Amino acid sequence: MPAISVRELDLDLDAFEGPFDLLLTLLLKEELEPREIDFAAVILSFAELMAERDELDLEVCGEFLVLISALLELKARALFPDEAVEFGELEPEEAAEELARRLAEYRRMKEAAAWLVQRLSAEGDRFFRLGPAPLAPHIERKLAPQDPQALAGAIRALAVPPPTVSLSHMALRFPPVSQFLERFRALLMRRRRFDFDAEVGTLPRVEQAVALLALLELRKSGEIALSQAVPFAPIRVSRADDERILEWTARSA
Amino acid sequence: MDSPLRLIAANPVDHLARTVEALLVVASAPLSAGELAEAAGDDSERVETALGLLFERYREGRSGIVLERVAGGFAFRASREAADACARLFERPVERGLSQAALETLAIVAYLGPCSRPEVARIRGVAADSAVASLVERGLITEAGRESGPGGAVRYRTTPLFERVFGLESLATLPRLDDLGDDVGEIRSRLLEVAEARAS
Amino acid sequence: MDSPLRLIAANPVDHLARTVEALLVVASAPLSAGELAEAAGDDSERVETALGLLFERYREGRSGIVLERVAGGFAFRASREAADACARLFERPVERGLSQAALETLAIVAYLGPCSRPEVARIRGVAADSAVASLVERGLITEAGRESGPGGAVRYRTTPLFERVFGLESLATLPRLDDLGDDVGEIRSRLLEVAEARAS
Repeated sequence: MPAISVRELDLDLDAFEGPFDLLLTLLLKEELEPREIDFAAVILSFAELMAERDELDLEVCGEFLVLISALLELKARALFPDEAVEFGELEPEEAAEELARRLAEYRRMKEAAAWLVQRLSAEGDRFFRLGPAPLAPHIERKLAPQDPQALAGAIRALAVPPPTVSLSHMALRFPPVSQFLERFRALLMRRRRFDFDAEVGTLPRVEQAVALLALLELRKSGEIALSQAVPFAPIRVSRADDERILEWTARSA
Repeated sequence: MDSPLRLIAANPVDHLARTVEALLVVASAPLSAGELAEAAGDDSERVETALGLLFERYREGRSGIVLERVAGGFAFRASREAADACARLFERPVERGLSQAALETLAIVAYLGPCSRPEVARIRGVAADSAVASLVERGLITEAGRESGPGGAVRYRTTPLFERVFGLESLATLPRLDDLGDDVGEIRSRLLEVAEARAS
Repeated sequence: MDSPLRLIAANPVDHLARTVEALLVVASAPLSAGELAEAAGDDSERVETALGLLFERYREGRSGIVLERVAGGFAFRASREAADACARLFERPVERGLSQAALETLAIVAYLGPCSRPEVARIRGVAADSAVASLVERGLITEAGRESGPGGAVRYRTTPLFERVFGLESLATLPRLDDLGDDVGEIRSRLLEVAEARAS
């Protein structure tokens, strides 16, 4: 079976037609708007190509994942232009540099993994004992006396909040999802339901996006119920148990 | 197949003896003549002959490696003349203290009371399997029932040996953590909160 | 004190060589010259001389037991010619079924270690949780503290078992990364070349 390259993947999208390599280059040179590209369709094309081949080519999958995640990052950046300016936008050359650097790093690690595989098969005829020798002396190893303060120290260290990770390389700063999880939970302790848009409407768009993720998270865990009259209408959030009671009342009525 | 050639080229039992040596140096339990014969792809009688050769080569006074017949078969051991050296090797304190993973796990179990592996893992942010296993093996923690509900995970508590090693009269004499919360419940929720922040 | 007598009775390094043999046959991990010297109660230089003798005695083709320099120390293993016999009797649980994800993660930890799961994920572009867990379970990597002190993510490094399985004298004997794969400049200029070729 001939080897395939992700870069040669033929794409037929609304906004673009041609090989993946060209798409990549045009995006990096800013000759194409990332927001115009339907990345779901790109992933689908790739999945179809993979499905046509009986064998799963992990090399190609790995390269594709790295490329597509880099492109998604470009798209995410473009979706939030206001915030991007605030933290300093990457020039196209810098974006290309960053992408190339990441690809090179990942490729070197893949080469290193390939070297390990080679080594493993070369050393496949080297057997050695795992574990103690059958007739080795059995001596119970005693632990030296320990300081109980070390235990207190370990717990204190675990109670230290993590340092805030610098996301400046992404030119975007995302608040943690947990912040909104807690905010919404607290809100529902005080009120039976609230209007999502009214609650987060004044926040920057990045934070709104994270708030929506928190909402989906709460819905997934069954803590809340969501309702919306029509698409793009305000999202109403209520406690899950209330919703069940309402539903039950409605059905029995 | 190159074995017929080898059989001609060298003393065949010599070659078999080398295979038996190799099997015995890799084994972590004594091997029977039958097991050796099956692995070597040879018959038991010839294996016995090879073992005879090896008994001569690996005997007290001649070699530091001594072949021994024990219950269940044959195994290598250290010569008696090297007994002192071996004792020094095994008595040396390999690990003076506890690893970071072991210390954190032990502290969680000691302060929060009986805890399951998933709970420890949630607080530490990494799987706790090997840390828990090593603490159980050292006798510092032990099983203490299961979490309530069917299929609940096994919980662990500290042992009297733990108290001795840390010079504690009881768990009540652990250094206080007033700065982190008023009671165990508060400390537990604070740790979980931080763990969640670390994971996000 | 009986050592002066022994010194007269036999070649002293012969005696030391037997002690080293004994230590190596019972040890469960490679021993450094220093560790051997300490256990044997002798000096490292003489231990090195004794090891020289043993390398001659326990080598491929001559013996089924082979002495090798691995994972920062010295250890016995089975000769390669006995590999088929060993394979019939022993499993290779450490390396069997290592996934591509696990191998890439292992490479990252070996070259850049100690490093954390988020760091591995950043390089690979996908979460590394299950790959890390499987490598820890196999004993190929182990925890090595946390990122920048308390509160950070747990970091991992490779174990001596990793070096042993891959037959490395030390991590320093891994091939240089510069010799593996293209560098940034090359990839970048290729990207731009393609762009220009297509644009014209």
